[in-house]
Amino acid sequence: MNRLSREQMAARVARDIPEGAYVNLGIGLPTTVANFLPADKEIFLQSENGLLGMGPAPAPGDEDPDLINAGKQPVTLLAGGCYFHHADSFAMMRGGHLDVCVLGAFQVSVHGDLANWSTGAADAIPAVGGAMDLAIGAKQTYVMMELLTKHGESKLVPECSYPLTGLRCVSRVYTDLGVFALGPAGASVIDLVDGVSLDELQRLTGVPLTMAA
Amino acid sequence: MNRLSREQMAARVARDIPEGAYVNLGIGLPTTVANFLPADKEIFLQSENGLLGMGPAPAPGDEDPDLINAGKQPVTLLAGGCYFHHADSFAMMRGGHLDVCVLGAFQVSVHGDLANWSTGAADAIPAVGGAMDLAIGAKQTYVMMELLTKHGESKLVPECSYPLTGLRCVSRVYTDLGVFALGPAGASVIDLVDGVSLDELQRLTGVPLTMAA
Amino acid sequence: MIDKSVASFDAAVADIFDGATVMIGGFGTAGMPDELIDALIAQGARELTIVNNNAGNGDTGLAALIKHKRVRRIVCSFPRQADSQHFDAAYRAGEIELELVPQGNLAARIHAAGSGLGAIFTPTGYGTGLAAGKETREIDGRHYVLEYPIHADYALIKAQRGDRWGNLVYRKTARNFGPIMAMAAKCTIAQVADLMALGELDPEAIITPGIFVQRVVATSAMQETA
Amino acid sequence: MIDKSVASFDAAVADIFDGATVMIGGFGTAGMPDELIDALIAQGARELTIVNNNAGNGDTGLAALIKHKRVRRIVCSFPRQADSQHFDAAYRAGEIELELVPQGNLAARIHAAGSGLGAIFTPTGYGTGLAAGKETREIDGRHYVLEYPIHADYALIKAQRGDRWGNLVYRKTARNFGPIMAMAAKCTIAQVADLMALGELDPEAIITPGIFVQRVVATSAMQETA
Repeated sequence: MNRLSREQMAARVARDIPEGAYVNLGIGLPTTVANFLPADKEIFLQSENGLLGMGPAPAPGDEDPDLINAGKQPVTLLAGGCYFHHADSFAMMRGGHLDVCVLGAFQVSVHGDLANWSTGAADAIPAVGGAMDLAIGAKQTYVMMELLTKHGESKLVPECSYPLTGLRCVSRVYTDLGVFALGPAGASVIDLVDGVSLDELQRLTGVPLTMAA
Repeated sequence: MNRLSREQMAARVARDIPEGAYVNLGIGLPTTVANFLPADKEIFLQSENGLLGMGPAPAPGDEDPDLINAGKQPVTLLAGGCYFHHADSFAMMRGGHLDVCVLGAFQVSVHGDLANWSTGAADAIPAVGGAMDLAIGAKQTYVMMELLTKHGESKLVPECSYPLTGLRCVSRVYTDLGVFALGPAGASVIDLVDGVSLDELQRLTGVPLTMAA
Repeated sequence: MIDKSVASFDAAVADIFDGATVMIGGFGTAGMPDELIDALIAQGARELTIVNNNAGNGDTGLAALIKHKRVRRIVCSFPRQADSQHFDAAYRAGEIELELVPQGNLAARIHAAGSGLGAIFTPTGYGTGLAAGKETREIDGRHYVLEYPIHADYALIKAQRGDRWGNLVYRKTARNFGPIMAMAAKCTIAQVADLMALGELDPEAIITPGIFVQRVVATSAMQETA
Repeated sequence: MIDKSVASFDAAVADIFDGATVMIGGFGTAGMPDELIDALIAQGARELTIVNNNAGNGDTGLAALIKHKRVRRIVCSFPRQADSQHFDAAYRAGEIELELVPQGNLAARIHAAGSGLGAIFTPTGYGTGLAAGKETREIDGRHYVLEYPIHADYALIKAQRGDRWGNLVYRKTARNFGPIMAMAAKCTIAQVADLMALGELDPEAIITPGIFVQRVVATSAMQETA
């Protein structure tokens, strides 16, 4: 079965981000979307810890411990970027000022419920960070994940069994096996990966799917 | 009967403001308190329209229409002063960060209720500005007023008949005929003006008064 | 390339529609975006709801908008002033509706809108006529009134310098409501004295990040788009 | 003359009492006031409630405070990290209580405390386990959770430059929680790299006005009180 690589997934997400968009890329896989944003388009990256206009990683040796992203990795600031405090940063999210945020997920329901902060394991130390704010704050919340777990179970589900991050907040899911639009009417398929049919996707996920209009 | 002049009242209020205090002086008579703050003490004046460290009026010709106080008069900024937006300015008040605010009043009740924004006249255009925020925000709200109306009625009253600005918020009243402390137990007299007895004050105000401890 | 600068005041306000809610920056005349308001008057939108601290001074700016009978409703803290004659006349004639809001609640409600809060419990106004009929609650021994956010379709604000990404810095007390109105409006239009090249504004000192600003117009007729 | 500068870190934290609630600035290690925390460890206060975004990294700063068993309770958004071993051990041993708060609610609750609000309706966390048992309300078709302010006895924060009136500016993303924690604590203690003479900080670019800061300590041993 054909699958998109992680780089191909990141490139696919990047293709849907228009010039001028204000975007927050979550920790982990979503962060790699930045590598595929076209250099000739101006897209504004926000980081929850208080910067807008985030640039690429600095050259080795130029790291500044006071200039980091939400994943605590060193970054740079573009000309035209700026700094602000945490209340202002989350006002940007919660107030609906971000156009897009891209998050990873453990599970997403066909109606757009998101579970990405906890597996609910009894002995785990919980940690939520900005996930809940991001999930419900941006105008569009996109999820980027492999469609199946290592055990072959679909992470696109009728209802999430893991603890929820947000209700009815995800509008699109980018996976290695296809791109899905979610909403009150359930899931529809925007992109099929070459060689993967709608029937095959439906069999793999076990959820009702239609092709998006 | 001896009465303090307006200048004497302002000087009397100024005497009770300690060095280092953060102070908001209301529009009108309270503004004149600034003229009597001792030059050798550093006292921080805040203006609701977004400045802290307000200095005196500029020299004629040096007025800047972008540098005004709450009364929309030209002012200056001291070295060490700063500017901020309206939400931050009122967070300073509402959050209890100001030590003292001084306001004028139509009426104050012996328990500290304040009426200073409206006479309740049916045909008046109402306007409240920052009065309600100031009244309840500062650690200490002082009122500065003449004790009697032009018709000889006491403005220190058992209960306010004018529309309220704030409940139980005034701790002290500076008048031309004496200085009063207010609280749950009612009004007590801190200062008598020379030649005005407690009995005389009680007769003029019609409210029960004791000497403050 | 993203360039939020607009070549003229007329173009900047062209799509403001009849019945829109428009926040207008300024405390008295400090920070009032006179040129944008003049363009709005020329544009002709009517039945506006205006959010401002005051209700106009003299004959210019917001006062002129009221004089031209474009305002159906005004939300403000301090309408009555020595030179608020145009508002006073319209109000007495019953042509304009007034929602009077304590100044700090006005700021907090605008800020709440920009921050995505659904409502806030504020102590200001508790027990007064301006809280009549509103929900109240005692929390930790203090009394609060429940107040709701104030959103707007447009904000017209005045800043000192801006750039093509919409970053803004202000001048002295003309800052006042600008930064929070920019957060609370769907479309924020800023007039600036100077349009700077990208990167010329100190990133540590930008007061309004460009995300909150949709259009920038330079007052200088000689403006160059950076 | 008002001089909020304090000659030593030890003197700055001397009165922090057992059981105090202490906000500590920083996002990870950016903005963490290590020297103030070291002084607090040396000072010996115990049973502290700590408010921070994280729960310590590595062996320094907040992690060291936890390692020394001074923390009874922590309010944070993201305790679990690759190098949060001291928190992890204390948590698993049942020695430390955790209140987990979504990061934006943490910021908003701190800001609400500093701003004198009694409570706020926030959309974050609605329908999730972190809102379990909390009051909710639908407002204009959206669901919100009622959250209460987080106040503190002390805030320990790190800034880049300060002056004797307590005005502060920060450096890059080390700003993070500093400005809002300064607003929410009864006593805010800021460590700064440089103590400037009064008036040297640009009044347009001061991020934390001195009213929110009670003590300033310069990291430089050569500090001069301006």
